[in-house]
Amino acid sequence: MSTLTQKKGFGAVLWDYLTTVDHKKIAILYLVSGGFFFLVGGLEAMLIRIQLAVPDNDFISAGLYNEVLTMHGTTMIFLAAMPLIFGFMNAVVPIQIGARDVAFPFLNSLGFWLFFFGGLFLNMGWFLGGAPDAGWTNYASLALNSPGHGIDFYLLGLQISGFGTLIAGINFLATIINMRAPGMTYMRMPLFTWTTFVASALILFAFPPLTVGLAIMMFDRVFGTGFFVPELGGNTIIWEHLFWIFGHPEVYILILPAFGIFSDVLPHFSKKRLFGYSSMVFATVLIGFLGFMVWAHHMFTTGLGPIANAIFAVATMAIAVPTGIKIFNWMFTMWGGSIRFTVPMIWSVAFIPTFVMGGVTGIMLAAAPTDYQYHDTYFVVAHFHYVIVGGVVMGLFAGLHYWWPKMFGKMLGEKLGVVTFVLFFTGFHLTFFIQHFLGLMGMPRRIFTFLPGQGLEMGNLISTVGAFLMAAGTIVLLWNIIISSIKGEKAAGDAWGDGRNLEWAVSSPAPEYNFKQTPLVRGLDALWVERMEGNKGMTPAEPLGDIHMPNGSILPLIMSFGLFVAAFGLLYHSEHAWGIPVVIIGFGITLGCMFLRSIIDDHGYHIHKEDLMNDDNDKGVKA
Amino acid sequence: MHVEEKLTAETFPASPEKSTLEGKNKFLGFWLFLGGETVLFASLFATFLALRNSDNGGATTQEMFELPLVFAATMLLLTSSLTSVYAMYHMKNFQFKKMQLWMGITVLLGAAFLALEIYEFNHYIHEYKFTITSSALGSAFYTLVGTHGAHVAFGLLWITTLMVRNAKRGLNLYNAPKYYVASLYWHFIDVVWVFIFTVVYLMGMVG
Amino acid sequence: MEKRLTKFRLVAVFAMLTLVLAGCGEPYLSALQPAGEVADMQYSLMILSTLIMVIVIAVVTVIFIYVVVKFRQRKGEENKIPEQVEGSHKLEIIWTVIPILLLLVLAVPVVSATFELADVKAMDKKDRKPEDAVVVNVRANLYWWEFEYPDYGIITSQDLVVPTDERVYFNLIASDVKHSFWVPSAGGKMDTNTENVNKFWLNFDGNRAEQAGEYFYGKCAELCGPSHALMDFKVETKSKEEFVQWAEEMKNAKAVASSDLAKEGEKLFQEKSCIGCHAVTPVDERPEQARTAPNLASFGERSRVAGILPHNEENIRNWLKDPEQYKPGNKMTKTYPELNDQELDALTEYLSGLKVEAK
Amino acid sequence: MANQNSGNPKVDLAYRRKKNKEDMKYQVVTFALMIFLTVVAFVAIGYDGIAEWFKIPFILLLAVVQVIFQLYYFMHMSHKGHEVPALFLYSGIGVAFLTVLAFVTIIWW
Ligand code: HEA
Ligand code: HEA
Ligand code: HEC
Ligand code: CUA
Ligand SMILES: [Cu+2]
Repeated sequence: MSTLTQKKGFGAVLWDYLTTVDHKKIAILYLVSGGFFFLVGGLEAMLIRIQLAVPDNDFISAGLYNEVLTMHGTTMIFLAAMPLIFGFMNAVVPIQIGARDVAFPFLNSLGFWLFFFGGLFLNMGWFLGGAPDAGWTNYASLALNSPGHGIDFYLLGLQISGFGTLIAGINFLATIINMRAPGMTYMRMPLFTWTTFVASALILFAFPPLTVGLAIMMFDRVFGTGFFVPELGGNTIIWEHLFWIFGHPEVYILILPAFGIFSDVLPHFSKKRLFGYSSMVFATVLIGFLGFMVWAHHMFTTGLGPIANAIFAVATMAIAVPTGIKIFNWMFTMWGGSIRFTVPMIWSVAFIPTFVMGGVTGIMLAAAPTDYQYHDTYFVVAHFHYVIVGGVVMGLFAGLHYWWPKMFGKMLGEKLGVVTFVLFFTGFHLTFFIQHFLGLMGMPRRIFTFLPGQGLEMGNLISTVGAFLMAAGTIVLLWNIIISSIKGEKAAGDAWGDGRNLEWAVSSPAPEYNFKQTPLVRGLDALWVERMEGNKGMTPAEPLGDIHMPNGSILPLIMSFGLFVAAFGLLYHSEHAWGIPVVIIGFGITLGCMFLRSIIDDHGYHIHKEDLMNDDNDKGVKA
Repeated sequence: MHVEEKLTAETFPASPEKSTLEGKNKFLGFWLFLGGETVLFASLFATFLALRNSDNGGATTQEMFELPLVFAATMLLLTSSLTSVYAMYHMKNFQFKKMQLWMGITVLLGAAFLALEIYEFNHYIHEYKFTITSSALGSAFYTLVGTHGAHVAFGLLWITTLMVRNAKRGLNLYNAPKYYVASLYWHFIDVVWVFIFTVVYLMGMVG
Repeated sequence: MEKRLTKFRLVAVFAMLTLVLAGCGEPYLSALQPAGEVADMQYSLMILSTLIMVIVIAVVTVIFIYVVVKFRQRKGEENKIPEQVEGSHKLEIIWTVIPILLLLVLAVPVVSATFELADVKAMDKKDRKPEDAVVVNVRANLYWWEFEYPDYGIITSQDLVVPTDERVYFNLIASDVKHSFWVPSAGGKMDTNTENVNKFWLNFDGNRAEQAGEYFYGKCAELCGPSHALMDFKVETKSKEEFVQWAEEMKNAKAVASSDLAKEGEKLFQEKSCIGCHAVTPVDERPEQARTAPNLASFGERSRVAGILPHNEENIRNWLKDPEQYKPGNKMTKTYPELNDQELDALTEYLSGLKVEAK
Repeated sequence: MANQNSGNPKVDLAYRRKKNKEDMKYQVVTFALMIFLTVVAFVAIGYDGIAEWFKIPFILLLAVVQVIFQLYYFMHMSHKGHEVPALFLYSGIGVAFLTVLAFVTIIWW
């Protein structure tokens, strides 16, 4: 046992996690809360599919359906997929670039807690008189027309968690730019780091429009402004633009890190370097760039006119090119390799054809005149679940299995992993393939029921059956996690063997300072390069010395909690006298914490050289 | 070099804001933040532009806006930008007192600007019944200009806190980046204002 | 010769794809069974794009399967270290250029169709005569549709009547929240926004309309509230002559109650404030804002009650008794005094007799 | 640490002070220019003799010039070490431009 990690009681461990600024622990926080919200969102999906299993079903009522539908989309995108991605970024990126920490440990923790309290607030609607019910896109006219407070939960909840996301994005950008180890040039960064970088840049520019949209809609609902009220001269199309200027880059924020995961997993288990590394980097940047000029493809039927529609249609199609480059590079990474079908590899391999199917329907949607037919039908639902579940979720599953040993020090069971894969993968195609046809056959999306005799029965039933398989797969995964944390095999530093990137050069889990000595990077696939030259590990770039560490802090949690409180005040201010005081108290808490943070100097502490030398030999050594 | 080490003019580095890792991170992170703020304000500007004629039958911008007032406000803010440059000049020369002084002047100018803005809003509300709820134009106007005003107010709070907190202990490598970043923020506010007086007020006079 | 052969192959593939897809769905509802110029255009673009996508998927799948089967690690190869290939410029150029070419093939017809479908010059022409182009003003309301024929000064609800084999132009707007107007068999949708009028056109093919049955089905395609799923409408097609005749009849139609029961119903219709919202003649000169409920002039001839329930006395009665049960959140519930059985019978009788067509 | 210069602190200091002073001179000139541009913009709008169509593009141009001054001199983007900030700022400006462009062209109702 190391001198640094003594056995602690439950209370101490809890306190440790509440105050931690260690990126590896924050990763676990993201993973756990994101995983929880994934189950919630999945449960909501199951309700949707049960309701739609047969025509004229009355399993859930019309109003409730809209709430479930909205919360499914919102939860999955904002509270499940993004945080899970952040979880892996936090767990892996600093180690991959040979850093001891992120650029802003305190802000990192603040980002998490903002997300957490935002998500909590969003879900409060369920208990306080109604969840949001205007779809995850929350189009203005319907949202302003929606009675009760559901929409307000959406607006305020996303606003809070959005700030968290923005902070996380800035943190990763600064980390990747400033904290790379000696020799880790941009063109030697692993692809997961690259995609994190680009996705963070997208966050930086995509979230502000959402912030503005949410804020002005909140003004409309809470203070009676007229941005989206035609009677006052307002215009609801503004919301659509603001939402999609955010919304389209958002889908690339989700998929790019998943691409990054595949780009790390595929070479690892093919034992080959990534084919066309520089074109992969280029394609990533290009996708991010193009991602900002195509948003109106969600608005083809809004009536923007043929010129706008034509421009956005062609611009959208262009994204097929860089994405195609990636697809082929992945396949040629495996070409000539020695492919080992571990669970992460199976997910990654299965991703390729699945995602291509989702991507090409995207191109079909991009053809404006035909989108007039597809738009707001199940064809679109099929498209985006193919790219999101077939791309993002599969990426997350791959990443989960791949980095689980790095995060927790134990392997996940391979056999159960395969069972999860088979169930989920079969269920996935069963659920969503048929939906293409349902859409074309005239089934609009977001309908709580459909009438018998319109030819839609069979397809919907099949779709529901598939969803149950996915649920079964997920449950097996949970089982796998439980079982293996009890009696899983202990993972070595290089848990899978043949590791290529720096995260495999440190112990599993990594020590809190990641590297005893900052490693010297001498090429792409830093660890692999050393191994090929017969070295056991990384060459250090500095002598052993004291390591500077940041102090933990409870302030981020309290700061976020303040906004959580203030949001309640805002929500109820027009009907309860306590509204305004609560707003003031809430903001007071937050500002107070900011004030404390700025006046209390925080210089962190040092882990001394002597302690490092006594420390368990195999921790972070090879660096 | 420890961040709180007492320095002299000789040992003080040329770019104090970037001579520690924390400073470098702060510097970079803040610029990134400004990139995001650009888009935030752009969204507000865009919304304003889309709604600039939606006066709902109320007073139009041509009727309300008074150029002398806007001009005065502009001069105040532009000058405060220069005074904060002076503050940074003295920081680089390791002249803490002078830096504090110029920062103080910046704060005063900023406060004067804010006062003018409050007067202006008040004027519109009482004279023209032009409020944030009277028309979409009103909503867009007050939200855009008000967001800028809120930035000014936050900047004042921030700089004041910095000045008070560090008044006794002088300049070191721990707080130099903080001052630097605060002055960047202040310039940025000025940049936004340049577009506000151009796009909102001047263009509002043309119609 | 060579060229003709490839052309033939292309046509064959096209035909096959068409056959496969055409089996799908009901002819009155499915976008895969187009019945008009717009839908045809969109359908052929769909086929073209599907074809391109099938090619892409096929290429990827072939390489994929080959790679995964061929290069898997076999027993005894655990220590083999494959050659670390950096990349290949030639290959990369290939898979950059070929997709670009494929996309160009798609983009050109896409752009031209976009402009073609947005061409509404005919309806905007100054001093347009009613004969030149048929124009319908569509107003979408929470869960019901209103169709106004400005050239004829008449209004219908729920059932849209259009002439076949010519372009019909639409002005689209919503009166409360955003909806979207969609008749899959006839062509893609267009949103009805709350602050502006959208314009587009459709064309209904006479022959194929007949094959499709009595009506085409229309749907609301934008989430608009609890009963979004139930905001259906019907499209009845008529030849041009029949259409003009129908319009004339509508203009002169009067609500007449024949039987005693119906007369009583008529009286109740006034007393129970139904008339405050519903008009019973197709000529309704009230301004839009006052027209808060479906026009019931031709109610007796409709195929559905409230757009969804089969049209029979049972359902009319049930609807009047408790609309909420059929369309949650609709705007009629609780706006009128409760009705007893007798009143329900009378109203049902009266409403069933509201017809305009002299058949 | 960050003393990239000769190693003799006294010399460095004198040199740096001089350089800073020079910098400061530029700053003041910049400021004067900015004030000038502002005045021109206000006068252009207030003066009736200028064609209406010309006014808006003209004052927008003045604003852009002025902002460039702010960024490059007041915010030191002309100094080295600002490559990454410049990259991100320009990306932000790109997105900002697209947003504004879209809102003034395809929201016309
Ligand atoms: C991870 C998420 C993700 C991803 C990656 C994508 C990727 C793409 N999406 Fe998708 N999309 C969504 C998530 C995503 N989308 C969501 C959530 C919605 C619905 C939102 C809502 O309304 O609720 C949506 C909706 C949506 C629409 C609007 C539909 C409508 O509402 O009417 C459109 C239209 O253009 C579109 C297009 C595309 C395109 C062109 C891509 C491209 O990036 C795909 C590129 C990939 C390929 C093309 C495959 C690989 C390429 C090759 C093998 C090369 C050769 C290929 C060709 C020559 C074609 N998407
Ligand atoms: C990351 C994004 C994401 C993910 C992963 C999913 C996953 C799934 N989605 Fe969803 N979906 C969206 C994003 C996503 N979705 C969005 C954005 C919309 C649009 C919303 C809108 O229109 O506004 C949408 C809409 C949507 C619809 C359309 C509804 C409509 O238009 O009316 C449907 C219908 O089938 C659906 C189904 C599913 C299914 C079956 C899954 C499955 O893959 C889910 C699989 C997961 C599970 C099955 C987990 C179940 C776990 C358990 C049951 C465990 C039990 C619990 C405990 C032990 C605590 N989704
Ligand atoms: C507030 C105004 C209002 C009042 C009063 C009202 N209705 Fe309605 N009615 C509506 C609306 C709105 C609908 C459309 C509901 C929907 O489809 O969502 C409707 C639908 C109907 C329909 C079905 C129409 C169709 O086209 O299929 C009938 C029949 C009807 N009402 C009859 C009546 C009768 C009879 C009364 C009086 C006893 C009455 N209504 C009172 C608003 C009203
Ligand atoms: Cu109207 Cu959906
Ligand atoms: Cu998109």
